[in-house]
Amino acid sequence: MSDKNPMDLKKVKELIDLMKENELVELEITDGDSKVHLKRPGANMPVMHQVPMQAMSTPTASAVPAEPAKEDGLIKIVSPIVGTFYQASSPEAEAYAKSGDKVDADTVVCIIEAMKVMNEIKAEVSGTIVEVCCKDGQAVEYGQVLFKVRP
Amino acid sequence: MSDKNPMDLKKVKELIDLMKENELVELEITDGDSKVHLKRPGANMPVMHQVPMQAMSTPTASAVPAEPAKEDGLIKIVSPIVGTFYQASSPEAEAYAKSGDKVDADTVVCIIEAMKVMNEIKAEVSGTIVEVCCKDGQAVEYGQVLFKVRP
Amino acid sequence: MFSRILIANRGEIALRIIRACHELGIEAVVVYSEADREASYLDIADEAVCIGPASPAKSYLNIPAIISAAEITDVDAIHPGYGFLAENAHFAEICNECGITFIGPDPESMRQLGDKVAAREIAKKARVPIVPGSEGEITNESEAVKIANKIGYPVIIKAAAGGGGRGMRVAHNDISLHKAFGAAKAEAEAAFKNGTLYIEKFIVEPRHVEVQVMADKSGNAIHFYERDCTIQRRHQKLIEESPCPVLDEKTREELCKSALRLVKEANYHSAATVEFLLDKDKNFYFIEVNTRIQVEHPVSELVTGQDLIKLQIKVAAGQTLDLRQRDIKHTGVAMECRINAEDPARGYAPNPGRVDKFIVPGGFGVRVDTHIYQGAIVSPYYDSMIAKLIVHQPTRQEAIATMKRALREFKIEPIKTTIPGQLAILSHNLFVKNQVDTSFIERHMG
Amino acid sequence: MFSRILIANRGEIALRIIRACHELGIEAVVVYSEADREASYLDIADEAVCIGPASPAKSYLNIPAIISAAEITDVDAIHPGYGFLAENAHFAEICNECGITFIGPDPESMRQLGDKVAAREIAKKARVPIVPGSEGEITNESEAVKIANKIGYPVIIKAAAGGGGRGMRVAHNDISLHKAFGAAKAEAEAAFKNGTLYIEKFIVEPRHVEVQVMADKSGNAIHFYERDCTIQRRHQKLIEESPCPVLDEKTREELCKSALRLVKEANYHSAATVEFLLDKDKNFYFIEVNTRIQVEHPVSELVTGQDLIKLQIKVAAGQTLDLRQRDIKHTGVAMECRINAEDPARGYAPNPGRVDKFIVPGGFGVRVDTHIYQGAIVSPYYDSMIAKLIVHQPTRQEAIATMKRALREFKIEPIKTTIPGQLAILSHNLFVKNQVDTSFIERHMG
Repeated sequence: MSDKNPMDLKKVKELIDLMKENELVELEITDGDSKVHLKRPGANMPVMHQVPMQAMSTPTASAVPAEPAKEDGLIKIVSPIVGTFYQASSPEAEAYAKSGDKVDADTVVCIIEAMKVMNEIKAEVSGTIVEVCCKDGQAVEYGQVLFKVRP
Repeated sequence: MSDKNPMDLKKVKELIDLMKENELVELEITDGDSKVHLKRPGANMPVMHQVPMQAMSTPTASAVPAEPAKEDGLIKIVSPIVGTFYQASSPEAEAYAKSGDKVDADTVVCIIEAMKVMNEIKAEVSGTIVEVCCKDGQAVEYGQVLFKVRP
Repeated sequence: MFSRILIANRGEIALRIIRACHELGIEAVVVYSEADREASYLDIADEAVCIGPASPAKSYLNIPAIISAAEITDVDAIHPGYGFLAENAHFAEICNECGITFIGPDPESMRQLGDKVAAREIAKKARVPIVPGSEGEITNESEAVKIANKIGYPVIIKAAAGGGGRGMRVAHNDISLHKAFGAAKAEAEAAFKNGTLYIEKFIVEPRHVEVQVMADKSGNAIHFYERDCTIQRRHQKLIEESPCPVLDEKTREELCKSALRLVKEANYHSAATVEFLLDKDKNFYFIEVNTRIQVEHPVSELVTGQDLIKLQIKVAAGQTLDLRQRDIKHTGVAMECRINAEDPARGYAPNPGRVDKFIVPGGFGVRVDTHIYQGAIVSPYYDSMIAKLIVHQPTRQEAIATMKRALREFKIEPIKTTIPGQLAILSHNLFVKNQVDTSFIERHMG
Repeated sequence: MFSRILIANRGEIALRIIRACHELGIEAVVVYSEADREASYLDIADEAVCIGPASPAKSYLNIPAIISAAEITDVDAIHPGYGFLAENAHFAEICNECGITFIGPDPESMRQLGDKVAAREIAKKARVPIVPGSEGEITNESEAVKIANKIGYPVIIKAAAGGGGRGMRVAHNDISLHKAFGAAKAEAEAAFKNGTLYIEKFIVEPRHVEVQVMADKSGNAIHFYERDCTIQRRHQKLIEESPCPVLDEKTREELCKSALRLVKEANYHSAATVEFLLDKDKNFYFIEVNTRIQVEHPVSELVTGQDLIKLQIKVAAGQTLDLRQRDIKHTGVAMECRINAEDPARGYAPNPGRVDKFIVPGGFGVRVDTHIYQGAIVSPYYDSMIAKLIVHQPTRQEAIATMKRALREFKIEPIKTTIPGQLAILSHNLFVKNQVDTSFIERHMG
């Protein structure tokens, strides 16, 4: 193709018209070291749906609540039982654990009432409470995050 | 293809017609350092349509019977109709096309009988038959490969 | 009985017919276009033949391709399903000429009943009440005006060869009638290559009620009671139910018997639906006969316990009906929602594409007919119906409750469907109280 | 009526109960273990509470967790489904103590009928035929031998607290009886912490037939005819059907009336299944009562058109049955296949895992109850049933045909299921001809 200049606009125009007439979306002509490559819209259509379904995250993944959340390096204290969350032993009493409090494994951080029984919940980790995730009297399910702790 | 000038618009037009007749969406012919590569949207595909590429290509991908098989660079002659494949005009007569025969676009390569009508099938491509893919009297469906041709 | 049947259709009805064939011990051959290459029912069929590209004209309406497919697969009958070639008398003739049984009526009765003017004549002979109107076709406007004034406005102009609402116009006075006449004629010519028009009294606030009939080739005909298809949008049915909730037993019996008289008068065999309009005063008027199995046939199957497709195949094979009318009992209430890939929020615009999530409802009283599966593609080439959800309960109230919970369970993502629209209808006071007519959607669901 | 119900179960029965609640306008709360976090029915429920890790002992059998969940979600009733806590009288008591209605019988009648020796006494009082055997428990082997010789060999030894075949032994003579006695006692103690045994005549080639009953708290009881569950593998039912194909009308009526007499004698309310053995000469013998709704209840729902879960909830709420026995009509034949994630080719070994392909059958006469969807994971922690396929047709032959085509349509990949095994049974000459007994699988399907 070296004898014919591929940059010859007239020739390229003709090719473009040809594409339009025939609704081509792509045209490529190579000859030795010469090459013409033309594209019209519609050539690259969106390729969606390549991600396998979300449903496939393994059901036990969420069953590892105490794993430190990568993004913030915090440890979560989760509820070991279903029940009602109480910050203190009585409405008058002071909260077992507030944001900023230092706790260790044996520190009681809250009470969860289940079937009229008050269950003291221990931190099981040591560090500083950075967030109390439940309100007083709130219902909590198994594995629900109660506190976030910075180790 | 060095003898046939790839920039020859007439040739390219012929290829495009071939694509349309056979509802090809893509055609690529490489010969030594010469190459022609053409793309059309899927047959009857509303270009403005928001159906993702995968969605549309699933039906049409299998609708590209004459796309050259990358591994062998052969072109497939496919059946344009449903019917019964016959290699010759009559049991005594000689086969229209055998392996090794040279054919061009207008060469009748076989007959397909549909509703008692004998339909002559033309090669629509030029080259050498390298394989006869159907047996005499075999039932063929739309798009079924009849012959393989080396361009 | 047949040993192999070719199904000249696609989608849920193709699958429905495959199921009936297999339950009868008959092999099922399906034809498909390239757009349906991935359809899961192709695997269930005993054989599948590609007959052409996506375009219906080149595949499912391609008579030579379908007949050739029937010949190379050596079938002894063809079931046309609904739509496509189901009411094409020419196709039925070709089948018969090729020695292949067309599972449907004779071409003659198909033509006769397909022509509304001729059908009215038969109805009159059979003493079936018809909408007062022009005796036969109308050639010019002045004639139209004369008749309109005789039967009284409002009147409706229809195309003799029409269907799906095309070529229909309503006129409330002489002036509007003049406009309507020309428009209807043009539309009819464009749509059906036949500008023949007729005119009749326009029934105000009607309900659409139809009777399901099955007739054998020995002259026996039985009915499967009525379906109420009043909930329509632009003449497209969205919800169908049986029984018609406003019919008294006496009217109901007259209605069903009228339908039987009509098909017998026409020497009809195979499945048929005789459509009527029911006015506020419970007068019913014959409109037309559908000479095919219909989309909504499962509604009648649930209330009677009878498989209509199996029966249709049996009578096509020449068997006499082994059921008497007294064997057909109507139990409880059945209701169907057609789930279409259309977006009710955007004027029911078609919404084809790939289905990434598809969870089908089930449980007590729920039947689902669908060819769609998770990963399937809803093709833009064909009609947008992707599933039929049909429920059966002892009472209408329970049927509505079951339909609502089933529609809520039905997960179809990401494409939009008619489900939200149907949930709205099912919760609408007028629907619950049976105070709807065929204009309900336009008036209250706009 | 209840406004909120907590469902203390999982899988298809949890979904089944949610559906019934919603059709009754009741809110449904489900509890779930971490293994079921992805279950699709959690989205359908009005509220879902995680009660523990995968292990059943820590979740679905964890009474404090379930009661706490009921308290924090403020429900007024708990439905236990089947299995897990459904027949745990202690749990029923706790519910009542907490002021939450247990949707099932009173703890007393549950205990009474749960104890086979006590149940036999009630059966005798109600003049219901029982299998001849020991009057009450047997303390030592010599006593066992005496009775065995009185009633004649073969005899079967059973654990009073037993179930699912554990603690059962058959003896054909004194020698084998000696061996069997010790083994059964040990097994019973291990399985039920209760070594109490009893002995009875072993019925040769019996069919397993059970009667579905529903009783309200005002002493009204009606039956929903019988189910035949003869096709079992190691006492696990694989196929159930109604009616029992070998019963004559007279025997059938006696059977159903016996069941009613028995539950009335026990002052029972809620759903119950009274199980019988039917011998070759069509004599039936009471075996036991299941004081829960059963897996196979849909079979009776299809032939009677009655929703048993809805009825069970209504009577638990104190409503009197608004149905009389004469309102319960038996129509056609229904059949159920339990689809388990087990490999018939490998001795029905459990085959849990992710479901990559899941296409559910549908169409005429087909009902599917399943909690599985494409992409779901069949958990190894719980029983392997992933779906119930139930069909309804006018005749048994048609029911078998529909079941076969539906099983062939059912695409479940890549996990192995019982479907090939069930297809083999449905095609087996003896099954088709009704010449099977409870040993059919072991004898002919090994």
